[in-house]
Amino acid sequence: MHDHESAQDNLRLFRWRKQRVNINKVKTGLIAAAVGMASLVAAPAVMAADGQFVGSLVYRTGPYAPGGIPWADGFADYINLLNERDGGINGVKLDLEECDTAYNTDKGVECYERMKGNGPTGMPAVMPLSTGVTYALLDRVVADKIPLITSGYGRADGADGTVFPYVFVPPATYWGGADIAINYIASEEGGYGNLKGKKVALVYHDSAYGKEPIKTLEALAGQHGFELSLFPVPHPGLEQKATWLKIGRQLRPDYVLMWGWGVMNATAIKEAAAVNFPREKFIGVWWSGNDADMVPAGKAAVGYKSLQFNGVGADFDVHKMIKTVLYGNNKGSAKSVDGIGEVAYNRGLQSAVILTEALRSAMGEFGNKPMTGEQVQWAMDRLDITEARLKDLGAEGLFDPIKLSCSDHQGKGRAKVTQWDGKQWKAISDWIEPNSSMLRGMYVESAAAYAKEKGITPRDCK
Amino acid sequence: MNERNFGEVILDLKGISLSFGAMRVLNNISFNVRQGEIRSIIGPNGAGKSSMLNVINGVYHPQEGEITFRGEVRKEMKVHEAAGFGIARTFQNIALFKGMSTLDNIMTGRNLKMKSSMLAQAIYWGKAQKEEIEHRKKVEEIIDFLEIQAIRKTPVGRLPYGMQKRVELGRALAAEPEILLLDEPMAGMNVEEKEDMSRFVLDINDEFGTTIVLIEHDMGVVMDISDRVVVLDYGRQLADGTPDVVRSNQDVIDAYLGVSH
Amino acid sequence: MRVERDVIYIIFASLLLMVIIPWSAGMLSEDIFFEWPFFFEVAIGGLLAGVMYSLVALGFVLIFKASGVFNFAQGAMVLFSALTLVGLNEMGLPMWLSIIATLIVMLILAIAIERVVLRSLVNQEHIILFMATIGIAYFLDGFGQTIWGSEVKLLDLGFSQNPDFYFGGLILINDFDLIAAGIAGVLVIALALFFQYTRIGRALRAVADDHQAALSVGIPLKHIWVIVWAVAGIVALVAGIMWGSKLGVQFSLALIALKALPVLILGGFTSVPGAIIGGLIIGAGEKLAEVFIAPMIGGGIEDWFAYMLALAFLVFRPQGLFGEKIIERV
Amino acid sequence: MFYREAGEFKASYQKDQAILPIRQDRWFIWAIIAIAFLVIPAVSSDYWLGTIMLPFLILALAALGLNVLTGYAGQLSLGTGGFMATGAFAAYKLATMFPGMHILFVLLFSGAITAGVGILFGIPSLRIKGFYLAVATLASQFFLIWMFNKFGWFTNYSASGVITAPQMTAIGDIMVTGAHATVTAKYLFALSIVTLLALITKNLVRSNIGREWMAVRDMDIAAEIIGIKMLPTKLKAFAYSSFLCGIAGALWAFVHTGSVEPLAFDVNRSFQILFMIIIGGLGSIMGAFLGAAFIVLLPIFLSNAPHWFGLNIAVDLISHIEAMVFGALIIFFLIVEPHGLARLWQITKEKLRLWPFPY
Repeated sequence: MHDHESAQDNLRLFRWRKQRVNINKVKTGLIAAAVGMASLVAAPAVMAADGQFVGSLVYRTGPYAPGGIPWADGFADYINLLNERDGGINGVKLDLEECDTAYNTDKGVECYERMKGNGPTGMPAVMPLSTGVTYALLDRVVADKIPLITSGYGRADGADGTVFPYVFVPPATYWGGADIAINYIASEEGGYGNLKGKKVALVYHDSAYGKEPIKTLEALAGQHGFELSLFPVPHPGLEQKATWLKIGRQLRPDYVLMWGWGVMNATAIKEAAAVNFPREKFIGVWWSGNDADMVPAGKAAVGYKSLQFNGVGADFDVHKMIKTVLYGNNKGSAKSVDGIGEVAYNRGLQSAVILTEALRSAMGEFGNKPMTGEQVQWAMDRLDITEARLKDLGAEGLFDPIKLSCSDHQGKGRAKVTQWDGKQWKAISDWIEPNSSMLRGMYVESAAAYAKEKGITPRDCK
Repeated sequence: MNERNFGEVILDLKGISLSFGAMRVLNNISFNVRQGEIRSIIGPNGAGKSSMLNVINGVYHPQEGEITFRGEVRKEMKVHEAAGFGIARTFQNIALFKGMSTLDNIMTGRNLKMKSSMLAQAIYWGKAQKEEIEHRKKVEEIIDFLEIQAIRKTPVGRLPYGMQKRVELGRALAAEPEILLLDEPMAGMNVEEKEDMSRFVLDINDEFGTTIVLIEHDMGVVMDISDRVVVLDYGRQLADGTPDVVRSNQDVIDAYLGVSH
Repeated sequence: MRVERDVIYIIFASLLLMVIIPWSAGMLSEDIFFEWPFFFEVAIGGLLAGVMYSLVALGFVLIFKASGVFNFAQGAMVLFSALTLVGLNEMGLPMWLSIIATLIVMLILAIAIERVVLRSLVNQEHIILFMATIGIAYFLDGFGQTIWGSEVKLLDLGFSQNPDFYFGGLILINDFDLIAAGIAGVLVIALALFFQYTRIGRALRAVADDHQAALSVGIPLKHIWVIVWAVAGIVALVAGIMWGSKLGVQFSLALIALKALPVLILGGFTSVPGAIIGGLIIGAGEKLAEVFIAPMIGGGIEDWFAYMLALAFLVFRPQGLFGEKIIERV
Repeated sequence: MFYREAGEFKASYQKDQAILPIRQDRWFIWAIIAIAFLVIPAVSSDYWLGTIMLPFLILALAALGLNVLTGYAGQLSLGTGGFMATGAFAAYKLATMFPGMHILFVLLFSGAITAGVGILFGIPSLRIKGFYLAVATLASQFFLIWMFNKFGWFTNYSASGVITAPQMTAIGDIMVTGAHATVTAKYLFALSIVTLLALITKNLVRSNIGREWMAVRDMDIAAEIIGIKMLPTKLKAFAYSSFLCGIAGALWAFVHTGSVEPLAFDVNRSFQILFMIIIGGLGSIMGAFLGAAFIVLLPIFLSNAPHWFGLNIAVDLISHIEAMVFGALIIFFLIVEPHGLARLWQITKEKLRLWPFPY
């Protein structure tokens, strides 16, 4: 680093003079910046006063934006639909504010902290949409009394409401997802009895998220006698040639499951094609089933399957409503009306439905005014979105009914299997219910270990 | 000056040869250094003078020859060991620590004498602090001696060339060496600066009794201050002796006047 | 190019180890499946993947060679060029025109970087310039997405993506990987010819060897910089096209820089052939390790293994296989 | 006029060797410390304290650690994230294996363990230098993260490989980790530790070891010739640097987030910390703090700015503009002062010393 040192002394002197000239300018700039930053103290932006504040952590930028954008659009569209069509919930207008996390944990925590006190009652619930942020918020939400709703991600043992009073994991968990995948394979093979001796491989993102299903799958492998092989893919998963040569050319499993994320998904599907592994025997979890992940895989993705905890398509009543009320009036969030109905979009819709239904039921108890996190937690503890209610919302068949209780923070945990036809997802199964009794035991056990480590006394749900 | 009495031979080099690949840099060089003398190595550019110093303080390891230091034949040693044997040096192209102040540069020269542990230094209380102050006193003496009080806290990168040379000398002195190797301490200086530097060299030799091995281009200076001179040319040793002897050596005259060999 | 003898030894030794270690692992461990056709399949797959890494590493090398800048923004440039290409194409420009337009954009970018950044930071320490390129990377990431959006885009060049069997049906190779390797090879040869036989190329080499000397020959340094950054931009575009048609054009493309770094230090920051040979060694090495070593220790070792492999080479050659020797003098 | 050393005479070397020989500087630092301990917790919201100050302090500590290694000892490293992860996981294992252990000892030992790991990965630095070393240190980054991810022992076999901090108290029954710790307690706890470690670091860099580090940085061969042994000196730098990074990682996991997965310390964290010290100023304690402030606060400032001006801009556009402005500002600051914010601060002081009569 000191190559030119000796020759530079003159230059340095010259530069030094130049700096002195610039200093004044810089100082002014620095003072301005300091004043600006100091005003952060007084910041938390004053929002339109009397509505219900809804804070939404989204990632419309960064490496995972392709999957994050449709979710954010779906969530925003549903909130806006309620505002435009019904004037909010029971006359209480919803003030939606987005905060972009770029799928970065630090930013996500900052977003949460910035928004948690906004509006007259603060944030009614937080949906961090990221494993990292979820973990970082576990302690905070308890202190802040704000429900943490993680739909299809986060801690699976959050299903145990006694240890995690503020964590909710409807409609499904990774452990449930793993069980559903095996359930589906069993039905393809003609029953659990035929699983014996079958080879199943799991390709997973080597992170907290990707490792979630392993314990469940190992338990199932023991139960049903199939052989489970694990293939971790280091983050971010741009290169998987070695993994797929092992799978496709050596192990030659009967099925491959995937817990992938972002660019890893498309790469895996392409590499599967490159070793001629049949896509029909390749099943991804819901986060490996975004439309955005199929696009770069192109033709290679045809036939590939994915679990989804919501229905697919854009033809439900709620979609039609959104098209007329919002997109008809140029108030839609997505770039074009074609974005409606992508699975990630529907997931955003579903999260919005869960939140707004909880708000509605909380208002039923506490009155028609903005709700606090604590009140929403009360409502989430007894959330009941029935088939009939879904029909009212125009989402019958799009979502599975959800019924939660003080101790059960997951619900039935059902999911569907869908298949990519080159243009869109097609549902190829009905709702599949996981083996609740086995999973329940696992949730309770894992939550108890967590409670012990953290010194938490589980609450009494009797 | 030549009547001075010197002590025993403390450094004896016999038949030193050094090559890099096919290039022979030093060829069968033999001379010795006596306690308390000023010993100069002269010769035209590329004669192998700096390589000679590098051999003495262990940067280069000669392929042939024997180095006896204080009566013991020296094994191949690591670079950092030379300082422990009491050999300090300055460099032809100044090798100061540019990001540090004059004071810190010279303090660094005392690193071998500082004994407090890392933990004590971290707490900076009691022993470590006392040690730091003791050495600071010593360093201030050197600063006074070299008349560089005014630039004590200046980063050396900002100092003019002549001053840097002086600081470098200070750093070498701080180690309280037995032998001080000076690699062209007066190169690029004006007459006045040269006089100052010559004075410092003589004073060091006089006051501290430090043995000095000097490389210098300026013949006048060399002949003035040296006790004995060895002359190198293209890796060969042309002459060795007192300035008078060397001055009258025919090979030396030829080499310096450019008579073709 | 003169290759030192120990470099050849090191390469041979590493090739030998790459065969012996998997083979003995297969013999010793029950978990590891070893058969020669499978070994070659993995090795060839690795070599082809390595070429794709080289493609990215090349961009780093060009800029480092000519200006001593470790260009952190190379990944961002790959993303930016690919985004621009696909964006223009989606706006209705035919592919060939989009490519030309993107090349012009990359040239403008090079000029802008020289004007705004490099000129003001001339003669600064390397780490300062490195930091400045980080600023460039942030700017390009934001700028590219502002204009072209963050959605994933399909880049289909119509190349076959099918696997085919070679060598009598024994070894399976993906067509796309072969094509990509071919294109990378052509690019490297073109660059080599450019450096060897054009006036500008010779000038660039002169700069690489000695800035002062280059100045005395009368080549304005700023032109040189614009040219290398533009050439690095072209290389980035090629890398962007190849990787983009593999992964889709999306933000994650910027992350491939991390796969190129071990290639870079293994080959040497200043050597074009080093980038290629480094890529081959890293590619083959990491794939073989993932297949034949990883099962013993848990899998997913590819990433750190590439870095460890490079580290092992550096212990023998601290300047990389073909890098300029670091000489210390006093 | 008011800021100058004239008129202050040092009666002893001890006074001259004080951390801040100039009286106004001393006042200034005491004022900062007083504000940090007393004023900020009193006036700040939880958001400001818990989301901005706390991560700022912890990342500044990590930056301090890296600055010892890179800024003082001249060894470029991109392994910071890995070392922070080591600290976090060591702290978790210690806290769960010995539930009664006081949090200060947990931090101390996790720092020590990280120092050991740092020494191990520092060995190649004897041969490998500059950017080669920087890239080579990525090996430790990727390896350590992989290791914590891979072996269940590190996470007590939790299904997801995530560690969560048990509830721990600092003094009496004041909690500093877990859900029931107040933000103020966490902040003050982190602040105390960071202040103490910054002081220790300052002591080291103004002592013999610090001079040895700088000598190795500025010219390693000359340093060796005056008797400084390369390997121990470099390894001490790696050890102490990792010690600080380890404690920073443990604080991050325990005090800041409460639960982390290894990916929280991925390579981006390493880059982030490196940016901090380059922007802040290599080889400067102050620089670590200024750099951390720049890298942590500026993006937050930028993403909040449109709000204050009442602009309603889509979040994605804000993010993109934020990245562009951030990048442009990095370049701007480097052009204005390549040696970092700390140098800028110093130059301002020099000007101030002459004010109002500059000539």
